[in-house]
Amino acid sequence: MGEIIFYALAAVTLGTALLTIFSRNPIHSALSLVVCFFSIAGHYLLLNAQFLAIVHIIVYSGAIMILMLFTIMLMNLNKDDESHKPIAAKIAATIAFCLVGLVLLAGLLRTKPVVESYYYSGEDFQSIKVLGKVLLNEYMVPFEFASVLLLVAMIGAVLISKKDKEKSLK
Amino acid sequence: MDVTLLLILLFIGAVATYFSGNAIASKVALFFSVAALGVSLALLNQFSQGTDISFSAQWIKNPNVLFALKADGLSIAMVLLTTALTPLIVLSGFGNNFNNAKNFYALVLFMAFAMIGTFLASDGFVYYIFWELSLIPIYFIALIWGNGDAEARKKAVIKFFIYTFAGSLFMLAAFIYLYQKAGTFKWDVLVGLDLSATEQFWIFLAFFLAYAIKIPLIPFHTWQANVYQKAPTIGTMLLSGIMLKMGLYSVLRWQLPLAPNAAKELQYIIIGLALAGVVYGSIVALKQKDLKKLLAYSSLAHVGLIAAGCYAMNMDGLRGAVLQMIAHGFVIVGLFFAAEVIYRRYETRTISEMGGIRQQTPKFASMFMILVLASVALPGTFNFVGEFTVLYSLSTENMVFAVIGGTTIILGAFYMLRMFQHAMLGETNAKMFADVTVSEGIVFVAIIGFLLFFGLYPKPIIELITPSIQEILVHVK
Amino acid sequence: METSLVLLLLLAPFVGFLSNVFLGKQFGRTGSGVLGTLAVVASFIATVIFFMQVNSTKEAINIHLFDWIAMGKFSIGFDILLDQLSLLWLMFVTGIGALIHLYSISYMHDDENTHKFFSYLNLFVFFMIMLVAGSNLLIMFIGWEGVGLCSYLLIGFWYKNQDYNDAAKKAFIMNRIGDLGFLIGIFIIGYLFNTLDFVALKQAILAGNGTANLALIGTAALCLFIGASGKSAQIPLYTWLPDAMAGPTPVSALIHAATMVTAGIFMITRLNFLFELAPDVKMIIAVVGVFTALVAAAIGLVQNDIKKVLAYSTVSQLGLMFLALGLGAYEVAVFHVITHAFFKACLFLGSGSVIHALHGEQDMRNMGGLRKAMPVTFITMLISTLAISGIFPFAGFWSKDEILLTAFHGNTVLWVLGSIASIMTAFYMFRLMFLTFFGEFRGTEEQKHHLHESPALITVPLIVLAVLAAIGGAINLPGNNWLNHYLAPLFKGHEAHHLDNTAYMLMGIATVGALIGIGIAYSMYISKKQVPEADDKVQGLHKVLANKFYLDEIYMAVIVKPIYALAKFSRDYIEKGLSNIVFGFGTVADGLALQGKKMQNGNIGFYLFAFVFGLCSIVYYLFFVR
Amino acid sequence: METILKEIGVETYLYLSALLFSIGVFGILLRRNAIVMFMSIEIMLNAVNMMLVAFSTYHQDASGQVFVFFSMAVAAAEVAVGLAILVSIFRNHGSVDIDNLKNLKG
Repeated sequence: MGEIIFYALAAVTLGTALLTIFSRNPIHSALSLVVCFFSIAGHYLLLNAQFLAIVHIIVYSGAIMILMLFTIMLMNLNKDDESHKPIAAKIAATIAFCLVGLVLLAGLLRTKPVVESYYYSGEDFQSIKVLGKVLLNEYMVPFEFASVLLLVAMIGAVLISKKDKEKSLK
Repeated sequence: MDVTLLLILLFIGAVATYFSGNAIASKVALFFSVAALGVSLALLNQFSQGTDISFSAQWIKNPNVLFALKADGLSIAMVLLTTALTPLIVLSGFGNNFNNAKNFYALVLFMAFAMIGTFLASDGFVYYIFWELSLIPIYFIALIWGNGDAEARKKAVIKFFIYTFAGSLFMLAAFIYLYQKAGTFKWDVLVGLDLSATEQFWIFLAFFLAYAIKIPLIPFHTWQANVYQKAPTIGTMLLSGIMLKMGLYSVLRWQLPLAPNAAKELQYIIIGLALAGVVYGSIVALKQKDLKKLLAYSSLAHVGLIAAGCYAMNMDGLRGAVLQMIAHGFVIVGLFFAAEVIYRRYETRTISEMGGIRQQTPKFASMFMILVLASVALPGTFNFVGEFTVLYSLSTENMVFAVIGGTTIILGAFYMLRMFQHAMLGETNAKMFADVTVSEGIVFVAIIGFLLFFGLYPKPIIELITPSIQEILVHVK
Repeated sequence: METSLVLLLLLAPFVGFLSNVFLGKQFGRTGSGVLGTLAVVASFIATVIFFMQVNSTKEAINIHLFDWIAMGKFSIGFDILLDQLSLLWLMFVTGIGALIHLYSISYMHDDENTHKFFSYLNLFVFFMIMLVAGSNLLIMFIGWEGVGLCSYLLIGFWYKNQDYNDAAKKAFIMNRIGDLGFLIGIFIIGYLFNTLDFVALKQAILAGNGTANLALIGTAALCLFIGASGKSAQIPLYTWLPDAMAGPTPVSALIHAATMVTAGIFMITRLNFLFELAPDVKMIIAVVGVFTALVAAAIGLVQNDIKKVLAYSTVSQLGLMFLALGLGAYEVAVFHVITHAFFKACLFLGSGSVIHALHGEQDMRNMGGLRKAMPVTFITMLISTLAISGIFPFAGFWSKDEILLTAFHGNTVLWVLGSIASIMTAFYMFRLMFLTFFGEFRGTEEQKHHLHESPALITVPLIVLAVLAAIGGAINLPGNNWLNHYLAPLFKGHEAHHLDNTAYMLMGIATVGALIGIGIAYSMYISKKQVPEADDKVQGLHKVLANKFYLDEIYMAVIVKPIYALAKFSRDYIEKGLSNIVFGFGTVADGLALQGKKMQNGNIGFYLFAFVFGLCSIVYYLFFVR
Repeated sequence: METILKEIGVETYLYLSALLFSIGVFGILLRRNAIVMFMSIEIMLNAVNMMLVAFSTYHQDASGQVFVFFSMAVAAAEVAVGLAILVSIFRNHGSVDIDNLKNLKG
């Protein structure tokens, strides 16, 4: 049962990811990506990481993708206006794809002996309760830093996207 | 009292000169340089009575660096060379008006400070710092107060700086490697290291590059003539009189004891290179039109011989090299000063534009003549003592070396007398040539007196340097 | 006592030098001359005292003044050795030196730098004393170079004339070529024997220490001979001596005839024990000597400058002395050195007197008939000329005859060549006499008007020297052989030749030869009243001789010009090339930077590709290589 | 609670995330629209996140998930700033085509 769900989800994940990069229209890319993210959230659920799955949907599918869609619309990019890349770039991209895939897969294949020895102890380690404890005890300082980071990112984003006054006067 | 006093005094002197006014800067500098000479003589006195005047203190814990200054006969001789020449060099500037004289003289004193540090340091790290420190003042002296076209000067001086600096980096690498092995930079420990043949070879080469550029040996000499020509005469004096000796001294102090086997292995090649420099420098000097350039090439020839003596690696070679270093330091300063004296009056350094000066100032002509004769190592001058000893040591290594090195006797006389003839003799020059001033006369007389006195009685210097050379030879053998 | 007297001997001329340098102007022209003369006279007196002492005690005086240079295996002291040889040399150095100083007071009276002249002369005497009295090779070398320096200063005394300066420079540099040989010789000796002291050296050699390596000893001897041939003007280094006549005439008399040029002979005599170990080198010395004698005499035949004739004559006579040295007859060479010093000094001073009278005219074609105007000069020069030509009973006869006798016993070819040289000597010397003093005066009216005999200060030294030239042979007459006995302690049992029939026959041949030379000269210049042609009209062999076998030109073309060319080439090309190599490093770095700049082309795709590639490499390394 | 790992093993997740990562790389090199490139980056980030979660489950250790949490925070910040930059670029250049952005050229 789980196996079937996994392969279905995996197919969705890869397919939408490919759609994302191949779609002409950025809007279509973004929508494919949303689907992709949802399928990844499904993977998280399969892996029993319910909290992360929820956070993932909220952050990625909710916040980030909405932001992107807004940006695309703001820029009026919803039409298919991207000119073709030179053929050399395409070849380079393909080569890079193959190379990375090959290396990573080959690398991961070598790790197989270690990976096989999985057993399940039944201990609770990923409920919201446990995660909250870990996050606010062991990872207290990074957690606070993450909040600072988000604040700074917010301010930075506002500042950067602000219109240059002098320029607009011209 | 120990040798740090000397360093402190010169450093204070540099600072004091910098904060004095432009008008009195030269006098302040002279005061401090004379004081340094006095202190160094007092130190010599203490040393000869057997007092230990070395200094050592922990400076940096990690890496393990000692601020160690060791004063043995060799170091003291070189320090005395520096402190004796510095007042003369400062005094020789009295006839010039430098812009921002306080900066200029402060740099001169600072340079003396750095060079003395180089001669005294017995910790590789401290040594390296002083070694590079001495490069900075001369860079500015040549760049700011030099003569000739500013662009050409900049090019020559920057070439000099980068060239010597790049060479020194290899030395630094060698020191770091040695530190890895020994855990300290201390001279005594480093020379006691048991290095394999390969290690010695590379360490020798790393040091060699630094020193070959500094000394300079051919074919690493290309910075020399241009910088000598472009630098103000005081800078040229500092460079040729003392700074070259830093390279030669370092060969004796660091390179040979650290890598004796490699030195023996490469001995013939390097002596060959040095002697090629003797012949080549002499021949190029023959056809120089610029007086300072001619002297630069003569310097190339002379230091080639000194270097050959160093690498002969026997008692006579090392001792002769040290004697010749001191003698050459004095004579080349005198000769460059003579060039400057002519320049002050004729505003030219081109030999063909001079001539007939002897009639106008017989005194100056006589003094110049004596310096020329000392430079060609006429017996009775100090240079002869050194040159004879060096050539003798070469002859005990291989007679061919002595013959090739001996050509300096002929070629040296050739270019120096040719220069003298065209610069000083001939029909009386139409241009006015004022007689030498008092300060100029003092410089000349001091240098000539030194050369003649020790030419006849070199025993004190020989006795001063011999024990430390023996100590070095122990490590070499 | 001895030490202070030695100091007087050594330092009197030096004090004279110093006081003339610093105070000469205050003394005035005569004053500085008198001072200089007195200084040398003081040395002469000291020498005489020592001479008497050594002559009676037969023991050399060795005085240690102070330590000079310390070498690794031996040290060199500043020592003075006064033995028979050095005292003999000092006798005529200071004696003739004093006379020439005296002469110069008058001769140089009109020069603006008289005090300088005397200071240089004093300095020369000082160095010459060092050369002769030094007890080791290095002290000798001080003197050796020092006299070279004084020679340089005095040849270029009239420094406003660049030709004179060239001559001075040439003399110094050619001497230095020899000096290098000398130095190498010193090195080998030091290396072999670990001493440079003459006495110790002699003991070592006689004891057989360090004499195993005969080849090296031979090399040392050869190098020393090169040194000697530089100083004593032998082939191939003789060309500086005729040019050295640019100096004032007293200088030519003192330095370039009587004293300095004999330094080479002194050195070889001093080291005779060493040369005895190198028979091949002795042979070379003899051959070089005789060829120098011949070549110089041949050139002397056609010279027209009165001083040049004398200069070539000096070279030729020195050649004869080297012939004697090469044959091992050191005392004979010494004998000829002494007699030669007498008559050659006299001849130079006489020619100086003539030149003085003619206000600087040196060309014999413009002289003639001076016999009546300058009788003292004429008589004294005639005596000296007879002496140099080897006419009985003048000094030159005895000494030259001994050389030829030795040559005859040694090698007949050498004897024949030596005899030819000596016949030529008789010819050109009488040619000089006839052209100068006989016939009609050929100069300008103005000169004729001013013709006069020189003052007493000039004639007195001439007379003294002429007397010595006449009777000087007495010191070593056959049968008496005082000189041989006096010098005997120095040499390894060299028997004087007995006066047998061969000796008488050779004397006869030599005299007849000399008379033939004189006869030819008489018939050419007195009977036929010939006057040498102008320089541009001479042809054939005559032209070759007049141009001194083109040796100067050959040296110029073969040695000097190539060195200059090399110097120019090095300056213009090699230096630039080396400089460009250094700059080349900079250029390469610059070029690399430019290439690197191109990689930063702003194409993000390219960056990313490089990034991915790097990433893959790292992963590959981490997983597959390590 | 049983997880999927019992059935398929963690290595399948590794292959999946490797492929997803490669697709991200492919996209970033293939496209010249800066926003699509951004999306590719997000794909790559998520590939890594997925692997982290898989391993976290595998090792039964919460740290991996905490790490993913932080990674998401960083991604959010990155997207915010990045998009702001893109907007600003678009304003100045009128496009987000990276081939037109060559100011970094040396």
